[in-house]
Amino acid sequence: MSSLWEYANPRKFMATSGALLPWVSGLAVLCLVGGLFWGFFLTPDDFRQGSTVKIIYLHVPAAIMAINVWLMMLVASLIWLIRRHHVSALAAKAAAPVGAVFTAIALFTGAVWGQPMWGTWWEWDPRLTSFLILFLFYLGYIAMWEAVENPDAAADLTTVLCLVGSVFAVISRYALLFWNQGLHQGASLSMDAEQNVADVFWYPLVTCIAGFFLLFLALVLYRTRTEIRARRLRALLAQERTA
Amino acid sequence: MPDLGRYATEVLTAYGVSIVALAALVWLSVRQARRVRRRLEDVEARRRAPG
Amino acid sequence: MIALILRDLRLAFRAGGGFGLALAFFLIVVVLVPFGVGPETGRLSGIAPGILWLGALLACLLSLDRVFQLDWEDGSLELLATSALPLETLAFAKAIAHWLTTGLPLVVAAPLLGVMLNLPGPAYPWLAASLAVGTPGLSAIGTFGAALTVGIKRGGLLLSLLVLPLYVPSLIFGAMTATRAAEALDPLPPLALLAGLSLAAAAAMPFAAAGALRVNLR
Amino acid sequence: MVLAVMDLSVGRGLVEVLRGVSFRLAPGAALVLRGPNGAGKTTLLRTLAGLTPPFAGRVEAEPDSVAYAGHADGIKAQLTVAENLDFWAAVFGRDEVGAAMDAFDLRGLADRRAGELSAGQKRRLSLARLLVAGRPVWCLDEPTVSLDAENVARFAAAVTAHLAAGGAAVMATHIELGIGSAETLDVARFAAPPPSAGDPGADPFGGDAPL
Repeated sequence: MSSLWEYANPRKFMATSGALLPWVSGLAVLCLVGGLFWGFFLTPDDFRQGSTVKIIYLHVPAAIMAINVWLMMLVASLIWLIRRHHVSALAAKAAAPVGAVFTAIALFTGAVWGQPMWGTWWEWDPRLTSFLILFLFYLGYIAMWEAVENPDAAADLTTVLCLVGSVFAVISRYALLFWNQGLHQGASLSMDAEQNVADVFWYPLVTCIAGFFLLFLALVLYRTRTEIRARRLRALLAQERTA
Repeated sequence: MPDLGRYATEVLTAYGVSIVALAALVWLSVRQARRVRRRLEDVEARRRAPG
Repeated sequence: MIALILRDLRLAFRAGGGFGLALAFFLIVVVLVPFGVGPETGRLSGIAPGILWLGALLACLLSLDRVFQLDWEDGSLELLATSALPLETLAFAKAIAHWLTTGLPLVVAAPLLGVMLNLPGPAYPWLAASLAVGTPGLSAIGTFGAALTVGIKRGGLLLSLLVLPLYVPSLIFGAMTATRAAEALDPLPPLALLAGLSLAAAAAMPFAAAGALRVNLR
Repeated sequence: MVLAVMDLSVGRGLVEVLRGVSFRLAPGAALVLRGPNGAGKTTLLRTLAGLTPPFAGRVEAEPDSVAYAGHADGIKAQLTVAENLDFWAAVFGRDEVGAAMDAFDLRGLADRRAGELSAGQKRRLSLARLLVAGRPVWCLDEPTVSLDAENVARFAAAVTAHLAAGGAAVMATHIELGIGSAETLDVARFAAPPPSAGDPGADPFGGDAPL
């Protein structure tokens, strides 16, 4: 065990991730099923929001992970940029669809929650709109990977895109606050879990957040393994053509 | 089944769609993984075979 | 760098150069809006700043895929890359040329089209100012998008997908400047933010664009 | 020495094409690259010009000393011949285009739009740019494509003059130019062997052992 960078070696990564994957997946299923079951069946309704409060067990973890997946892609892209570790670039590629689905879930549950609370399916609230823009960034990022033939060039181009996109995501966030002060402000409607959610909702929520995180980890490991195999397949086919 | 009151449709839709989306993501990942793995095994076998 | 800008301007004005296409597109978008939302002048004047900004933004987007694609197809881009001109300067010059051929005409045309949408009187100078300040930012950001997608077959659609989310802050600040002026509120804060955004984009984007070009040329 | 290449490995995309290429060009020297299609002549020239990064090895040349001419002419159809040359002169920081026009007999075409030129005339315009660029090392990829015998002779004369003035040239070409001092390099000799695990620049996913 010499250094963390050892895991950037494809073979080493395959061995380690293969050993980890069953545990991570098992734990993810346990936390996710347990947390959602707990939240859905065993918690009371909120006195103002009624049963819609149960949506937070999906909405809040998905929203937290939507942002964190992008941050993980940013870090992985930077590692590729600085140290040229191929596995890092492939992990960023593998994470993007997961992040896009999480963002879509956060958006959808947010809209469904908003319907009874605000009386409209879609409210151009700054926070919800930021997630819409984040979703567009995910789509652009995925499309960029698909469009470029050479995998190293694709990794470089998506890295630049991810860097620029991150800066613009932050700028957009503040531009949107400026644009519309938002409906998320009322305390009892707030989605800020830490401040406003009682313990009885808090524990299942934390379990669900852990579940979403572990699911993300499992999916990224699994999908990165696929991407590594796809790269090897590509390399071998290229060798067969030149031989 | 807990009593969801008058928001039953909203809550059930949110859970239903989210779970379907996660399941679809997992299913697509698994399908793609299997496909790539099978093709890679074919090529590796071809490499090991003499000639 | 000046030579490059002059050449791009000359190419744009020659037959088939595409100068005026963006302007015509802008005109058509603005003319189509009343067909969609109805002819009441009150409603039109309320949404006029947004429509004009959105039209300008789409017109800007329309001409972006020509920024590097033509030079890439005929080999000029490779030759420029081997010249003493740094790719950063090249990207900056391209952004300036794009603004001169697309953004500047839009700035001039927007107040005229504002009349058709019944834009309130006090908003005219602020609309022109916001476009004058904002469109260079759009050109700089768009040049980066064009650099990312140069060499990709049918990259135009991808270019739109990549660039449009990046245009969100400019659109918000730009349209808000004109809207606030129309509503007799202080339009200066969003205009200042827009100016900051454009300056930052003009300063930083050529480097990102040059990085993308370097990858696409190898 | 205007160009020195040391143990250079070059490739297209992720595939290494040539390995261990080494040569040195003194002022006045010319090197003709030969080899079948796809052997890697274009890739080598692009690497020498600094467009494609090498897999391994070094290219040593003065900064901004290489002029590259590829398959594409880099000519704007809407501009006249003179405008095209003036533009490239400005890009390379020079203002003299008359000599280049004379060398490739373009005076009569100066005010024609480049889009109206024949393929051979376009090629002459593209080669005239080399003189306009005024750089000591020429890297030329099939420079004589679509030139007739008379213009091939003009091109050979331009190269000879360039060499006599202390320049150097690397050319991929199939025809005999009749430049006395030119040496020939068969790139097929340097064809990269099938990749194995320890190669520098080899695809890290292409090793022998399965994953």
